[in-house]
Amino acid sequence: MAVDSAKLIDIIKVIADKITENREYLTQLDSAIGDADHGINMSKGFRAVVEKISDMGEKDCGTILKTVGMTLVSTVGGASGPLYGTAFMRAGQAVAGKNELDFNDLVSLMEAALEGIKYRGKAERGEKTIVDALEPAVEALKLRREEGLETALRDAVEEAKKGMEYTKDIIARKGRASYLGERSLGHQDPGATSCYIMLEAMAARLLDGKKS
Amino acid sequence: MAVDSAKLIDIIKVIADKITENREYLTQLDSAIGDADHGINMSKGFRAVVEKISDMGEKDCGTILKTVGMTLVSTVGGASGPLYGTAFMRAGQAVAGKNELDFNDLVSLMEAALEGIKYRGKAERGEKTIVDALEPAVEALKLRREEGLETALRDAVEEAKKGMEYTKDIIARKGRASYLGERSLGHQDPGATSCYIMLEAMAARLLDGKKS
Amino acid sequence: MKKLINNPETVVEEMLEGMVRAFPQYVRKLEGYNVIVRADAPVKGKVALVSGGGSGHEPSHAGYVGRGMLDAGVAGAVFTSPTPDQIFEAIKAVDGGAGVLLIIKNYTGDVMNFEMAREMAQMEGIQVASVTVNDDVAVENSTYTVGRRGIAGTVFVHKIAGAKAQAGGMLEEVKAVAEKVIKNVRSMGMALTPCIVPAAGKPNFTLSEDEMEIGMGIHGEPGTMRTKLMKANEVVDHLMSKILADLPVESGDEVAVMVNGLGGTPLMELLILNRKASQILEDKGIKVYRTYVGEFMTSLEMAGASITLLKLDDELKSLLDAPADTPAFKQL
Amino acid sequence: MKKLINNPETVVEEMLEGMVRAFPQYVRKLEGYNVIVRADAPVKGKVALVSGGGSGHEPSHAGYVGRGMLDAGVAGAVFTSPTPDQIFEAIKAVDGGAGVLLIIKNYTGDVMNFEMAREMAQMEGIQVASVTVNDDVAVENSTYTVGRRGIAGTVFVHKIAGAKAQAGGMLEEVKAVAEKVIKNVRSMGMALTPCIVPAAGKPNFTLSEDEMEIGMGIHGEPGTMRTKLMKANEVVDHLMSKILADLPVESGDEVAVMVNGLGGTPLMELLILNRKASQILEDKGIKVYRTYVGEFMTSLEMAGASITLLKLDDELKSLLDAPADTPAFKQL
Ligand SMILES: Nc1ncnc2c1ncn2[C@@H]1O[C@H](COP(=O)(O)OP(=O)(O)O)[C@@H](O)[C@H]1O
Ligand SMILES: Nc1ncnc2c1ncn2[C@@H]1O[C@H](COP(=O)(O)OP(=O)(O)O)[C@@H](O)[C@H]1O
Ligand SMILES: [Mg+2]
Ligand SMILES: [Mg+2]
Ligand SMILES: [Mg+2]
Ligand SMILES: [Mg+2]
Repeated sequence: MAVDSAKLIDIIKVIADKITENREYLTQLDSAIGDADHGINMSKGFRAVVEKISDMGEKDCGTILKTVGMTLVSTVGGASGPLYGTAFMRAGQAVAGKNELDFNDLVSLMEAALEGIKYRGKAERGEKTIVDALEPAVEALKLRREEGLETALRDAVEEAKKGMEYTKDIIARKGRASYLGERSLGHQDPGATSCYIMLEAMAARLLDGKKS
Repeated sequence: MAVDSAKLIDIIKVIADKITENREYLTQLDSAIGDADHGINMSKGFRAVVEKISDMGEKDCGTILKTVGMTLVSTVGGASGPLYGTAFMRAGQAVAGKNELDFNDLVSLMEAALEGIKYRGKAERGEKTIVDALEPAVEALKLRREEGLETALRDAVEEAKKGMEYTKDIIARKGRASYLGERSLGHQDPGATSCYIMLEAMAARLLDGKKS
Repeated sequence: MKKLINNPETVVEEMLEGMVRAFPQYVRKLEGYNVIVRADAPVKGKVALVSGGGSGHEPSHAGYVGRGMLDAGVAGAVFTSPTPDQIFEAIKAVDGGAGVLLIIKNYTGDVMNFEMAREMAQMEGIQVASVTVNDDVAVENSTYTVGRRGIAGTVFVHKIAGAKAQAGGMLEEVKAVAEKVIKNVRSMGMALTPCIVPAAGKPNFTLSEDEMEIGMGIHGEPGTMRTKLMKANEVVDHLMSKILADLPVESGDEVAVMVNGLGGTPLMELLILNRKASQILEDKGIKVYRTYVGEFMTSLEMAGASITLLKLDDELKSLLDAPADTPAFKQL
Repeated sequence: MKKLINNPETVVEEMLEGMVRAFPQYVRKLEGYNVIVRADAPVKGKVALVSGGGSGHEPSHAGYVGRGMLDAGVAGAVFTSPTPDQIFEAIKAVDGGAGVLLIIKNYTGDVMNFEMAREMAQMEGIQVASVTVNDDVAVENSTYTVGRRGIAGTVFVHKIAGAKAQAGGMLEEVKAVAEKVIKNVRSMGMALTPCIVPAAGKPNFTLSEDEMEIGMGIHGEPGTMRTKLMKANEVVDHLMSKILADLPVESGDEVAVMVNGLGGTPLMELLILNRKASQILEDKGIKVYRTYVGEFMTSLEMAGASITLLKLDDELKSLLDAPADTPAFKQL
């Protein structure tokens, strides 16, 4: 794998498209256990991101990722803005100055993103948040690192999906859904869902052309 | 005719009964061109009146009528409270100190009541108010005075009724209905209606036993 | 009917008790009467101001009782003028020897009840004057009618006449400045929804989901027109054009603005209305001297608003600026 | 959706413009940001207070910007926390060299966005402290959850910390007294109707004609129970018993009371609620030192109310008594 700035921008645009496609779906999930704005906030944020990074092809990958993070932070609002914003900013720091990313860089930036979210949100796995999708994905990526990009990435997406689905079975302990207590059971977490959607979009674009 | 204090109290109770019977009807008329409270206010007032005068049999007729007026004034509120209140208070002044009322007294007290309403409300005939029922009645009473109580009274009630019905054909110039302008056309005035109801009740009781 | 009440028959009494319990430093209630007076009434040597009307217009009128505004607020039944005996008690309780000014809103019932109370007080030798507020330009004023209704502009009469009295003005002077306000104040309102009088239990009229009523009175009296919903800016355009057609203001003049919510409209919307009102005045070169945005003269939980303009001169400005300290209107 | 607005996308900007046009003597807006600051900001040498949150809670937060309360109010989208860059601009604009206290309501989004803004400001060498208000007893507080929400009790934090800062308190002192308020304040709310976020165009939940929700949050978050309509007294009984179970007050103690309308409930009903709240406190021998009745922390046009109790000591009393002069909160 070799991702240069142009390709990175391309991947982020694909992520943005997927988030926009799922605007209603994410909002609907949030209306069950939150305040019905997750899809609205996220798509607003990624619309701004696409505008900001479209002509950043000359910049290094770290700068691009940091710009994504800062843009999300300043446009999304609510809980997901600072969370995803911090994730992208930390990811950018992890690959600061690089004009091309390899598989190892991908692992580092994903680790940094996860750390950023956990630092910002103080959530652990099992609390019905983004972490429930992201942490298993990052672990799979590290665990399968030896087996190469394709296997590792497919496994990571698979684990994210499982984590997202698992959020149906647990009680929310963090975020707005936690006020619901027991009543949050049975509902899939919007943030874990948007996280899965983003990972899947990224993987699909990275593996483009590879047989699935 | 000879009305002593006991009989006067009796007549007022009959009037009170009739107003209470027509509570919904009067309110409904007021809801079309006013604020839907005429029947409510009037029956509240007459309930208080009956309580106040029930054991005033020892008092003179003037005092009883003044008490009715003061009670209406302090319980009815809105426009009709001061109007009917003033009418009864003036009526009481007109027969102050008398223990028995004859036909001439009736005419004077009715004249005084009319004057009281016109003084208080500054309305002329044709403005869609109580005056449209009361003034023709008082005029008939005076005009037919020579022909005796029965004819005069029947005629007065007849004229009040005509006046009340006439209010349907005219535009309100006084009171809350006047804000409606043209749109007040076609609706019968609640105050003219309560006035007719009271006159009719009084006449019926005065002519009790007489062939109709 | 969704209301936080206990009993439709006792809303006024319970509300007044709630008020006295909330603001004992400002007001007390006359035992046996629905009358709220200044805690320190009567204020010796000061002209006393008595206002009042039906209940359901809170904070009008008792909310304006206090230093620099009213001495008494008389509360009738919901949307029904108080009776003369109540007003008479108020007059007696607040007269500090310098006379009493009655501030009446121009409704037949209010006018007659206050007038009777005045007669009663005068028979007892109390000096009483009165003014009648008629700021609502929604209603045609002609010699054939009872004239315009009194609505939110009344609050400016309370404020300015109250300041004059607080400053030691004589009864005639206080009355004169109240009349100056009345001459220079115009209002107009509109509603998105009706309201429910507790004793009635149901709305007196209906508006469908896409309708509004322009020129609405504060007791749900019909307005000048029923229209499809308009945007906030169009609503303001309409109200302001009616007001400005009636009030002789021109470029260079100064006005006070009141954007008044009718009870169910949130402050966010009132501020959006004020934005447009202020823009219109700016475009005409009329200077906004002070603005009041909030709930001053309501109709229970009705959604809607009114706009009031008061044309100012130096005297009115300095009285408007004077401090006031009442439960519902404070100015430092 | 019956609202006096022009465009759901621009309600916040238009509202803020309406506010600045109404109250230029108190506030100005930071160009390019949805931030309202004191007209005279930064006040040299004074600790500055910054509060904020989603819009739709008017007069919170910008309505409390002025002498004796806040230096800045940051307005997010309706019911959505403002972003760190907005908060950061507010901090920079009001820092008068004595440091800045952030007053945060305990919602995940608010906490994180304010925290990031604080990090940004600290990187620029500005001294920033923060407190988090969590007065809503409707939500269980346990180690497993994010803790209680912040609702109307926040206004007491604004008032008292604002008075301390105005009096020249140092950042640590202002923070300490804010924390004392937070420790001693409890609230709980209920709703009769939902509200409509303009951008959504429809209510986020429904309540039938005979239902109410007890323990409602200020963004329409679910409460502790949905019940049949209750009388005002029963509602107050319920809210007060939850509050008093959590707040350690006993006979002889003094409290401040706030009866807060959520936007669609008229003052008449709030006063009726206060009557009962005051009776309950009286029965328990708890003295009401001051009462506030009105709209302080709303949820758009939601019908409903919250009750807040603040347990007082001499320090809190004297700071509560201090004058304040802001568009929405004035005290002489
Ligand atoms: N402390 C946290 N850590 C990680 N994720 C969180 C945390 N709190 C909330 N979230 C995520 O944020 C999502 C909600 O985001 P969003 O609806 O945009 O914010 P808000 O709750 O402020 O409206 C939740 O579904 C959850 O996944
Ligand atoms: N100026 C007036 N003179 C005589 N009668 C009047 C006058 N104004 C109003 N009325 C009468 O009062 C009636 C309404 O009374 P009511 O509904 O009790 O008072 P309000 O209009 O204050 O609610 C009208 O139908 C009309 O007959
Ligand atoms: Mg959400
Ligand atoms: Mg009527
Ligand atoms: Mg009436
Ligand atoms: Mg949100």
